[in-house]
Amino acid sequence: MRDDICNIVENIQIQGEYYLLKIHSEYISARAIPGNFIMISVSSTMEPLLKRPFGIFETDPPYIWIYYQVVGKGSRLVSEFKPGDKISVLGPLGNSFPPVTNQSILMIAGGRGIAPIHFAIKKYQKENKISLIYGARSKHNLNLLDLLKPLTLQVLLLYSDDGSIGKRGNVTTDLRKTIQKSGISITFSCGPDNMFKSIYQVTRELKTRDYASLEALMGCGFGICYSCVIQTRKSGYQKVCTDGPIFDMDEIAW
Amino acid sequence: MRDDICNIVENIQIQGEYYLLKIHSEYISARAIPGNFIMISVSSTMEPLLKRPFGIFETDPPYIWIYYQVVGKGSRLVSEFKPGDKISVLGPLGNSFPPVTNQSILMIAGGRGIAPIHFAIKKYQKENKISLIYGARSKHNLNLLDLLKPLTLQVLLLYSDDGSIGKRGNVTTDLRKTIQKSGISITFSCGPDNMFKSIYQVTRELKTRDYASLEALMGCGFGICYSCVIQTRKSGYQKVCTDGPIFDMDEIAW
Amino acid sequence: MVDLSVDLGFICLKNPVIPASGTFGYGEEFLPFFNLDLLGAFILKGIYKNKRMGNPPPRIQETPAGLLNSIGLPGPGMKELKKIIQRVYQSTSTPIIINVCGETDQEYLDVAEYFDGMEEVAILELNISCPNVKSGGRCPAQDDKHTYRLVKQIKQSVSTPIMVKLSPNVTDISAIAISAEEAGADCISLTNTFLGMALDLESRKPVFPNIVAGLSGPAIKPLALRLVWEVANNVHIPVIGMGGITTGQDVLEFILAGATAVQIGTINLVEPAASIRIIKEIKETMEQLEIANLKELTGKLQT
Amino acid sequence: MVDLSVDLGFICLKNPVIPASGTFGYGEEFLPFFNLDLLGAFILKGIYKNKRMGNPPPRIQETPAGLLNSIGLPGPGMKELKKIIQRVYQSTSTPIIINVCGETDQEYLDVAEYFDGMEEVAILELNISCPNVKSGGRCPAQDDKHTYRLVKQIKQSVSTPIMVKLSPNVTDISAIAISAEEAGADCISLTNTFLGMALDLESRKPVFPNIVAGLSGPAIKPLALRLVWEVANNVHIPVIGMGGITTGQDVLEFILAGATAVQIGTINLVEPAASIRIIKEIKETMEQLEIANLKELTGKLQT
Ligand SMILES: Cc1cc2nc3c(=O)[nH]c(=O)nc-3n(C[C@H](O)[C@H](O)[C@H](O)COP(=O)(O)OP(=O)(O)OC[C@H]3O[C@@H](n4cnc5c(N)ncnc54)[C@H](O)[C@@H]3O)c2cc1C
Ligand SMILES: Cc1cc2nc3c(=O)[nH]c(=O)nc-3n(C[C@H](O)[C@H](O)[C@H](O)COP(=O)(O)OP(=O)(O)OC[C@H]3O[C@@H](n4cnc5c(N)ncnc54)[C@H](O)[C@@H]3O)c2cc1C
Ligand SMILES: Cc1cc2nc3c(=O)[nH]c(=O)nc-3n(C[C@H](O)[C@H](O)[C@H](O)COP(=O)(O)O)c2cc1C
Ligand SMILES: Cc1cc2nc3c(=O)[nH]c(=O)nc-3n(C[C@H](O)[C@H](O)[C@H](O)COP(=O)(O)O)c2cc1C
Ligand code: FES
Ligand code: FES
Repeated sequence: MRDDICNIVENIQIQGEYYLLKIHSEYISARAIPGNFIMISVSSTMEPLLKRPFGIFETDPPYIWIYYQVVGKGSRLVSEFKPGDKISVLGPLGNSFPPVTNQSILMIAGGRGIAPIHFAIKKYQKENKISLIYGARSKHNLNLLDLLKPLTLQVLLLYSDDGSIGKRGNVTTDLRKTIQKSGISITFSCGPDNMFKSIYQVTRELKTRDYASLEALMGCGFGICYSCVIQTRKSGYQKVCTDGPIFDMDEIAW
Repeated sequence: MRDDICNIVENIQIQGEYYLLKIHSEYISARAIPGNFIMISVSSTMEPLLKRPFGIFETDPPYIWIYYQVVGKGSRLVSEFKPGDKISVLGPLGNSFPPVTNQSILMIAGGRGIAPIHFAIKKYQKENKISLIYGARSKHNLNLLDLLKPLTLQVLLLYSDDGSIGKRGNVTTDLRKTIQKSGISITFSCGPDNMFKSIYQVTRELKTRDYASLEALMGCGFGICYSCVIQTRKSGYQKVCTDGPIFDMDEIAW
Repeated sequence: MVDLSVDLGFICLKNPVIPASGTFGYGEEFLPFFNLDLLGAFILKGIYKNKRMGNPPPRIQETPAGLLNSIGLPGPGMKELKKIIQRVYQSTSTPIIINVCGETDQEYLDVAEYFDGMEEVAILELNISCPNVKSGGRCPAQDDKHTYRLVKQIKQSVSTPIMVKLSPNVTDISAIAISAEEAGADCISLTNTFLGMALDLESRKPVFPNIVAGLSGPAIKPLALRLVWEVANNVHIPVIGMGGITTGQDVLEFILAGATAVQIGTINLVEPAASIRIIKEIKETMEQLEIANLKELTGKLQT
Repeated sequence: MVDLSVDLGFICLKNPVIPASGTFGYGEEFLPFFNLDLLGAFILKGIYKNKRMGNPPPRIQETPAGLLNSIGLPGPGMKELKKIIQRVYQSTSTPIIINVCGETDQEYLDVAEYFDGMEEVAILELNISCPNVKSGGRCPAQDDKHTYRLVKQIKQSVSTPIMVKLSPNVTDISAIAISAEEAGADCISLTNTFLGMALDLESRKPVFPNIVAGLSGPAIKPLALRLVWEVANNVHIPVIGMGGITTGQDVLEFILAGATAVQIGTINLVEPAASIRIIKEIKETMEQLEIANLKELTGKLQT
């Protein structure tokens, strides 16, 4: 974990509010594992003050890639980064998905949730069979398909709320069937909160191990401010930044 | 006077901390007269909050040019503007140099003070004889010489504190002699405060009319905050933004 | 169509947006930017009995997302102001509010009485909270008894409605607000600037000859919102909220916290037409959130 | 060579930079970033007698150049903390300061006594100013008599030096500081966070379940500087200043205003090694301004 000034290498608008950001960081690119995230300072002034957390989409030493969505002030400022800009980046932060080999893993991503999932597929595909369910609001939000092509996927299911690409529906529409048909023993997911809840309804019932990459409002990202807590079943509040962002869904008090 | 979103067209580093900024503004370029200034918003966030005042270096409808020096946070942010950036610009603001025809005008500029002086020369050279005294700390600060070439100057005297260009000395070194030799009836000057004081010592004695373009900390630039005041001999505090920035030096309580 | 009008009881405003004293000159300065008729009301620069020079410069200093000022309330004195008001009144039908200042209780009274009953003047705002005037920055609004005494005396002498402007530099803002209410204030405005300071390391001197100065701007918004909420919960007269407002969203937050109307201060310096943009944003946000009128929102914070 | 050491009377610190409570975890979290020995001292997260969960999220909200927090002081309780201290003490020789919290006077006393005399503990900082704990945000530090009573009681019961941390949410900060001094405080720290608030328009609810929250960060620096200056002018014990410090220049301004040392808060969240950068900047600025030692600067504001 280090807080370094890093060079922006590329900042590519994929579609609409979705971007890929390439950052030069030997340190982070050499150490990051799937699930890890970084904190990026978005402004050289005092406003906004806090760094912003972003999952790692891919490492490609000495570079790392971030896949991000512009949702507010901070991410808009990130979208204005230009090659050559120098920004302060803290990382790698957080825990990772559990070590798994020789299994059928179902990856589930909603929207920008594809970031840690993409990184996880890259790392886990060598020693596991991977299936992916990827959902978005509409065609315009499902915009990484080209980048997914090189991945070795058993099954790739696409969903959009409006049916403009893949099936109409969301990532849980055929979840039960997919888990059962593809002999899935474990799921890794990332997406909005209500997605987690519906996934967990299925995985709990099927007793499929289920790991999720959660988001929370973060003040620091390295465990000192206690702002990013989530209620767990047995251990009270846990910090998403250092106890997570990956949690066994059985632990979370949904 | 209007507050508009304007396009940045060019932002050229002349040398070191000195830049020329080209802004698209039909409105201002059509109306600005020498001495006028604009207020530029330097950030899209709340920090820094205030716009910054800059004199108009030249109008070239639909464009205006600003010549600026990076001295702090706000001007550093201006230096990071890129073509295509949209910024909020208020102007034209302030008064102008007095109307003068068929006279020998001595223009005196120190450092970035060349901005309004350059504009004034452009406008006054048709109907007057113009001489220019231009001073800086060293060669590296006297960096607009190319832009001065097209101007019609009777006399051009350069000074630098270290003698690295022109004469060693400052703009007042040969001031008395120049005024007397060139039959100067009026001076227009812009530069640091102590420069004004030494010029005024000479012009007062020689009874040469003497107009200066002053700077002050400005909160608004259009006369509502009363932050930019300067003490005058007879009228108490006057506002540099609306009563100035050009003042008859006899009026100022130095 | 959303309804932006607000009712202060003694007067109805077409919308809740009121440019704040000291950040709107005498109104006229804004004529190049917009029609004053678009505003809910507007407040003129603070006025004393006699002409004042104000403080020696520097008078402002930027701080992170804020502005320190120690302008020192320069002004032409009340007689000159009367002429200005009569002139400004020609250009608009929007209610004009006078910001009444004083170094002594008597001076407040003299100024208030001087403008009382002028048809051009809708409300007298008593600026009992200017931190720059007395040494150390203390003001009547920092003492509930002084507030009561001063407001009562003025209320008994004038018929024009009065708005009492509070200082945030107190332990218990509600106690001061209640004193003002009990003394007869028709409404309360808050907050004036927070006491702050800036130093110059090189000269080892305070930036401002007056030592302390008043902090305004976005930096203080969360603090002002808390104060407005507390006061609105403790008085029955309308509260006019301010402090760091820069957007229509900010305005609606102050109203949700209990304000009936708001004042717009520092942002006027940065963006002359800020008030007009803000009115537009209020409308848009109300449409988006399906708020038909502002009364529906005022003080409806669910706690 | 400039001399950065400062003398609090009862202890000398190698430099004036002390990371503030609640923004520095238990110190250990910073070991990946720098050697704790480089600091003047450091303060652990606030501690109550028993384990506490803290407030339900959300616990923070950004504001212009500031941060609202309503963390609610979660912690493992004093017994667990003792173990942590003993562990942290192994990694550094820098003085460790405990931030003592309580919901009642008795709880403050219990916690203070529990840590009293531990060789690992250099100073007890009494956090009598946490705005989140009681409803409405009132705290002992908002009342001079309560401050006196509480500090006196603790001072009589412990031998470890005490630092009393004040709240800014008062009319007269000096009165509170003087009470703390008269009650036996060895030094005073200020300021804790300013009471603020944030609303969510859509749900019409306060952002924080606790309604109010505490504002920190650069936004409050001009306010904190004024408070520190006032207190330093009115007490004879050392003052430890804080509020929005982000640079070495800021530190020197607080010292010029009268602080003997400073605390570094919110910026630790944003930039883990901020304290180390700040120490470097202090040195550089001192060299530039030819200040040989900090005593030469403390309280030397020319007013
Ligand atoms: C561990 C982690 C990994 C993340 N990875 C990615 C990623 O790979 N790609 C991506 O696009 N986004 C990611 N996010 C979300 C991203 O951090 C937020 O979208 C971003 O911080 C919003 O900042 P803003 O200033 O643009 O939005 P704001 O203007 O601050 O707020 C806009 C919206 O975003 C929410 N939000 C604000 N800050 C955060 C925050 N720190 N965490 C979560 N939500 C927030 C707000 O509640 C609000 O609804 C991740 C968040 C976490 C905690
Ligand atoms: C009418 C007018 C015309 C000007 N024309 C030009 C010009 O053509 N080219 C140019 O380079 N500069 C010009 N200036 C000065 C320019 O406005 C300041 O250099 C700039 O505002 C500094 O901002 P900053 O944030 O970079 O500096 P800061 O970090 O705010 O301060 C750096 C230094 O600049 C001084 N300063 C800050 N703000 C102002 C201000 N508003 N006015 C004067 N000094 C200030 C400060 O006291 C400090 O010494 C003009 C100023 C005025 C009033
Ligand atoms: C430059 C300036 C001048 C001010 N002058 C006055 C004044 O004359 N009378 C007054 O009551 N308040 C005055 N104020 C305070 C504002 O009216 C307002 O209460 C304060 O700035 C907070 O609002 P804001 O954060 O929106 O600016 C002044 C503020 C500024 C910035
Ligand atoms: C996240 C957070 C947690 C805090 N926790 C504590 C605490 O436990 N005890 C305490 O006395 N102050 C606490 N504070 C207040 C700080 O110690 C400090 O007084 C305040 O933040 C002002 O300094 P700053 O502006 O440099 O942050 C906390 C502040 C923040 C931002
Ligand atoms: S973000 Fe600060 S503790 Fe998790
Ligand atoms: S800058 Fe505001 S009055 Fe001149």
